[in-house]
Amino acid sequence: MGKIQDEFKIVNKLQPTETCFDYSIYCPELAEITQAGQFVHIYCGEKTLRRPISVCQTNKQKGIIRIVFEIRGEGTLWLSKRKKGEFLNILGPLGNGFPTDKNKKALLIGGGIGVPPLLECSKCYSSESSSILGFRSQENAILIEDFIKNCAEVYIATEDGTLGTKGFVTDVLNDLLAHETFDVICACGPTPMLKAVSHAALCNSIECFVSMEERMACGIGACLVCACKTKKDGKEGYSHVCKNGPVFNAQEVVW
Amino acid sequence: MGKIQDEFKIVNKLQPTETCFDYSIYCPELAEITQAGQFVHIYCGEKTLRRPISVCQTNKQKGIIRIVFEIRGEGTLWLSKRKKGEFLNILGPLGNGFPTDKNKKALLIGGGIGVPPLLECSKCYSSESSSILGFRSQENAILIEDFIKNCAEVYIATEDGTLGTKGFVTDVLNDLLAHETFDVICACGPTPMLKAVSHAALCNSIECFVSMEERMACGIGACLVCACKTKKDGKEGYSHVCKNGPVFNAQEVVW
Amino acid sequence: MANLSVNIAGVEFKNPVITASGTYGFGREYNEFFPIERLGGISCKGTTIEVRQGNPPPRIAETPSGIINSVGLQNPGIERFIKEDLPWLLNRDIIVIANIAGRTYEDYCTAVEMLNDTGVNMIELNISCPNVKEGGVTFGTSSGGVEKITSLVRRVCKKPLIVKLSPNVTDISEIAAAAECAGADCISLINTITGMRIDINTRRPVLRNNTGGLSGPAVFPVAVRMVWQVANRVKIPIIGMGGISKWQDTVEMMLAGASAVQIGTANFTDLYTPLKVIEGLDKYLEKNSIADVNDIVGKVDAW
Amino acid sequence: MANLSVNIAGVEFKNPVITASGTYGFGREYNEFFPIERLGGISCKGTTIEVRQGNPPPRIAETPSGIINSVGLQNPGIERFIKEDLPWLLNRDIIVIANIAGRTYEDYCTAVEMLNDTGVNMIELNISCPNVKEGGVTFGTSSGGVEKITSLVRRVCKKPLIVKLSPNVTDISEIAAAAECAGADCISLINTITGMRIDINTRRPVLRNNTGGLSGPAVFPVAVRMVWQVANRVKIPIIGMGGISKWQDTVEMMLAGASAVQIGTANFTDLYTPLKVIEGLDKYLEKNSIADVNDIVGKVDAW
Ligand SMILES: Cc1cc2nc3c(=O)[nH]c(=O)nc-3n(C[C@H](O)[C@H](O)[C@H](O)COP(=O)(O)OP(=O)(O)OC[C@H]3O[C@@H](n4cnc5c(N)ncnc54)[C@H](O)[C@@H]3O)c2cc1C
Ligand SMILES: Cc1cc2nc3c(=O)[nH]c(=O)nc-3n(C[C@H](O)[C@H](O)[C@H](O)COP(=O)(O)OP(=O)(O)OC[C@H]3O[C@@H](n4cnc5c(N)ncnc54)[C@H](O)[C@@H]3O)c2cc1C
Ligand SMILES: Cc1cc2nc3c(=O)[nH]c(=O)nc-3n(C[C@H](O)[C@H](O)[C@H](O)COP(=O)(O)O)c2cc1C
Ligand SMILES: Cc1cc2nc3c(=O)[nH]c(=O)nc-3n(C[C@H](O)[C@H](O)[C@H](O)COP(=O)(O)O)c2cc1C
Ligand code: FES
Ligand code: FES
Repeated sequence: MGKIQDEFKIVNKLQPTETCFDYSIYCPELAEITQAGQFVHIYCGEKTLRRPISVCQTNKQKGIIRIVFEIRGEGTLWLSKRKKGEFLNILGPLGNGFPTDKNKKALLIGGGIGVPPLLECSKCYSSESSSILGFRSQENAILIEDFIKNCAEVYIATEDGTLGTKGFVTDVLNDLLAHETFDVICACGPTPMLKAVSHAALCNSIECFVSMEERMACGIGACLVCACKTKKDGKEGYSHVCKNGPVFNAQEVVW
Repeated sequence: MGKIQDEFKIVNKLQPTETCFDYSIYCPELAEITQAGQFVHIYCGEKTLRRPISVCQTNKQKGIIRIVFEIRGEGTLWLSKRKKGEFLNILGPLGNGFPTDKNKKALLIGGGIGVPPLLECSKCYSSESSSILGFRSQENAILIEDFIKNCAEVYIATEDGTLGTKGFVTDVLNDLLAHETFDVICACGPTPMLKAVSHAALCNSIECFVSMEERMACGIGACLVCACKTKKDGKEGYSHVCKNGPVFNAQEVVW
Repeated sequence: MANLSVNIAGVEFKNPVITASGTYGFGREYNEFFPIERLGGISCKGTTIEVRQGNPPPRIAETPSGIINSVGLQNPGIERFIKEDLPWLLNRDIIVIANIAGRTYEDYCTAVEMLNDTGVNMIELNISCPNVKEGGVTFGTSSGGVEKITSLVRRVCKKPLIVKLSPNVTDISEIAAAAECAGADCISLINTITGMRIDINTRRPVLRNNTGGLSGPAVFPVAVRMVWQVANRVKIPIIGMGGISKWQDTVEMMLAGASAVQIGTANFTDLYTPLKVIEGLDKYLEKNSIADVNDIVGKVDAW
Repeated sequence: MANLSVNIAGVEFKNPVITASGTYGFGREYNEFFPIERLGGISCKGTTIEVRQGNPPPRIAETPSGIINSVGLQNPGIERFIKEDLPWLLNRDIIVIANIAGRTYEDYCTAVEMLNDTGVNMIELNISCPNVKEGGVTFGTSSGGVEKITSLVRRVCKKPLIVKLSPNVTDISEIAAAAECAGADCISLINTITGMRIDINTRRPVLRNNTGGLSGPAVFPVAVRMVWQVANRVKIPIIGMGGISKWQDTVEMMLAGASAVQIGTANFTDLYTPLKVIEGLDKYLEKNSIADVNDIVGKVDAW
């Protein structure tokens, strides 16, 4: 079983916030094989390029994958206008997911629309795992209930303090690492956040994986557009987010 | 009151044949001023160019115009997928209509998708007026009932003989002109048909008006792309279908 | 409200939005929808000293996000333009750019001389129209040709002179430099890129002229690149065009180096485009606390 | 079923659909979706004698009906290509075209010599890649440059030689004639048209390389025109590309004069495009009772 490009049906559509959408898509073939942290590449109307969206959750029993996305431009705007019952042309599952391990205690750190890609992840580590979710404001907060179901603790940070701690996920992170330890950190969000998380993990000698974003074309490793500078065996070079990532060992990324 | 470009609602959608659609659009401003033979220019999805479609009928009381069109390519395909209740961006009314006159006995000759532009016309000449409608086959026949309501006689010709006379409208025309006379002929359809009709009209000394087609951009006479060769005062030159037409005196057209 | 007015070669436009030559006639038709005085300027249909019939139809075909046209300079001739169309335009509060073309150097000079004593605000030399066999494009595709026609015209021209460039060249900045060096007051670009479509059923080119000029959103990235390259080369102001269909495109074009823009094909899609662009531009400036539209010209921060 | 096979410079393709260099890697990734043996051929990612990192990201931006890219020839070097990628490809029943680029004449010649004794079926000279500073595009934009590089390579090349042309030139047919005259066995065109996008919020070019190459449906009419012009000028076969996204485009390109086509950007939109094109082409021929696809090549009936 491998990657697929096909039409799949939207079986449920939710809109958790004004600009954020939550689709359940019926695609047993994909649900069967998708790993936490992998993404799909979605055809968006008349656009030449597909749009990469992480799989937020998979349900093998029901044959469903869930994606949660935010309107950012023309492609995601088109996507947000689809209705329940319509079909989406989806290519997936793509990329490498997080190296999950039921025996490891993980700390999941998500910022904004970087939160959804971590949800599936939260089920795949030990039950002692926790998460830190950061949002601009209370009204942008998403998926908190879902994370609470899967995690020992869920810490929230909002930039304006309307929910949880006022500040950034990294503020919460530094406090937390002062008195608790984790086997692994998995993070997804804006690059400056990932960089800071990666730094904190290094200082605390915790293994750390980050999910990177880069503009894509093919999505499968053939066109080399989605370059991300990485360092392996001391040598810098370009890795490709769609094939070698989106999840990278944080210490390999050249920030 | 002049031309308008605005969004108007589709209030009724019918599909008389497999590839032909019949929309009623609520637009009192347009219905009020549109003349028989004028057209509207419709924005079709992401297409750079609008598509010209003749107004088939206007109902001032209800504020409705009716358009009937056939799927020919990507633009009309998009148009055919619109649903009742959706809005269309319409520019109109454009061009010059037929020089209608309640005192004149007209013969209306339509071929295929050239039939709809003549319907409004059929109400605007004397009640003795007749029409000849030509189709490929019975299954392509449209608007016959509507013409019967307005005309003294409605003659039908189909290429395969499945309805009415077997053959072309021009066959019927030649028979008809042998024993009946008309003040004016109004025709719309494929260019070879218009040319033949124009010739027959000339031979029988009947005034003749034809509705021409040409690819358009602006639709209002500014860009000069919709050129049609005409002869005025013995001098040949290009007229413009969107502004000087679509209805031309058949004897002015250089075929 | 931010200042939207721009000054190009001494000519004051109330805003940087001009409608492009050949797409807007002489303004009358569009004036039925809104007062064209709301535009910064209008570049009139290309005119020649003689009356021209233009090319046989079909003259237009659609392409992905664009069109190709082969109108071929159909126009009533400069004399009738001056007599019949110009007075109406000059009665309006709008900058009027006469766009001229010709077959020979003398044609261009004669045309300019005819316009010198009219109220036309600027003259735009179309040395880049790809739809006429003689002259036209040949002047526009070598720096020697551009330099010669520009300097000859410059000598007789009493109005600010815009030279409009063809994108169908290897090195646009070299051509622009030739025009500047020969005395152009302003560069406008891009004219259309030569293209072709074939009907696969009839096997005939869709355009009766076989080829035509590509315009519309499809060419926008090429236009931005060329404006940027030219802005890096010349000191005279640039009027940018090619595929602009929304206010964002106008901002992009101005950041690339254009002091004003022209909008052509987008008028066919939505005739309110120029007004929407002016409005969007104003809001963008306001939102970004930019007091003067001139402050974004050429302000791309290249890597 | 009509005959779909075409013979180009002695090389037999089972059908005229080839995937375009740089968009299809070395075929492995797409082979996970369908056996790439169903394609007529594959033009491999452009390779150079040395390993290349390519340009910094972002390397891609979307444009109306197109994209601009600035990958900049990231590749593992010819040696690794020959050792690691080629054997896999040669095990498949598909025509393999090696696409090579270089900084100097010697680079090209060395690269060709390295490929001479491999099983590669044809060599495509990319003298038109706009995304590298030295060499690359400079060879491709003057007929002198094209003639020199082609004849130098021709002397050492033991394989059928395709010269791939840049569309960023004033007169494409002159360039094509230079390649033919210098011994090219085939012309392929078009490579990408240089374009640019600017982010109006950050004021930075979207591509880290400032400019990139435009491809996709937007360029299709330009590609058709250039293929037609070249077909009118040279006698050697042409591989047409640029914006092909459906079978209709392929028919159009072949009518214009292409003996085969390459498909690039459309693979990103729908990776089944090449298969759909092959199927559509076959049906078109059948429907029109054309027994052999070669019978439509160059059969446009120009006005
Ligand atoms: C591996 C991966 C997983 C992602 N998962 C999610 C997710 O689960 N939910 C979600 O809301 N968003 C996710 N994104 C970001 C999402 O892909 C972009 O928001 C989206 O592509 C924007 O498209 P647009 O047409 O709305 O924006 P536009 O700005 O109009 O897009 C223009 C072009 O830029 C690209 N682009 C713009 N922003 C990004 C970006 N941040 N990353 C990559 N390409 C971009 C687009 O794909 C398109 O090609 C993910 C990105 C990557 C790379
Ligand atoms: C004045 C006028 C009135 C018309 N009235 C009707 C009508 O009432 N009902 C109806 O079904 N059709 C009518 N047509 C024809 C209709 O405009 C075309 O069928 C339609 O434009 C095809 O668009 P498309 O995208 O489906 O086809 P495509 O072939 O994909 O269109 C490609 C381009 O060619 C143009 N084009 C293609 N065929 C024609 C044509 N016959 N005339 C003008 N432009 C064309 C399109 O507008 C578009 O710009 C009329 C045409 C004109 C000029
Ligand atoms: C139908 C049409 C006619 C044109 N006629 C002229 C002309 O007469 N003179 C000229 O300089 N440019 C002419 N142009 C080119 C435009 O002025 C403009 O340079 C080009 O279309 C690119 O801009 P756009 O993409 O906004 O249309 C014409 C363009 C079109 C579409
Ligand atoms: C991402 C990308 C990378 C490319 N790399 C190469 C290359 O290495 N060598 C080359 O000759 N052409 C390269 N091209 C150009 C294509 O082969 C082709 O000429 C061009 O994209 C036009 O075709 P299309 O519109 O079908 O994509 C590349 C194009 C793209 C989009
Ligand atoms: S998107 Fe093509 S290699 Fe990553
Ligand atoms: S379509 Fe512009 S003049 Fe007729």
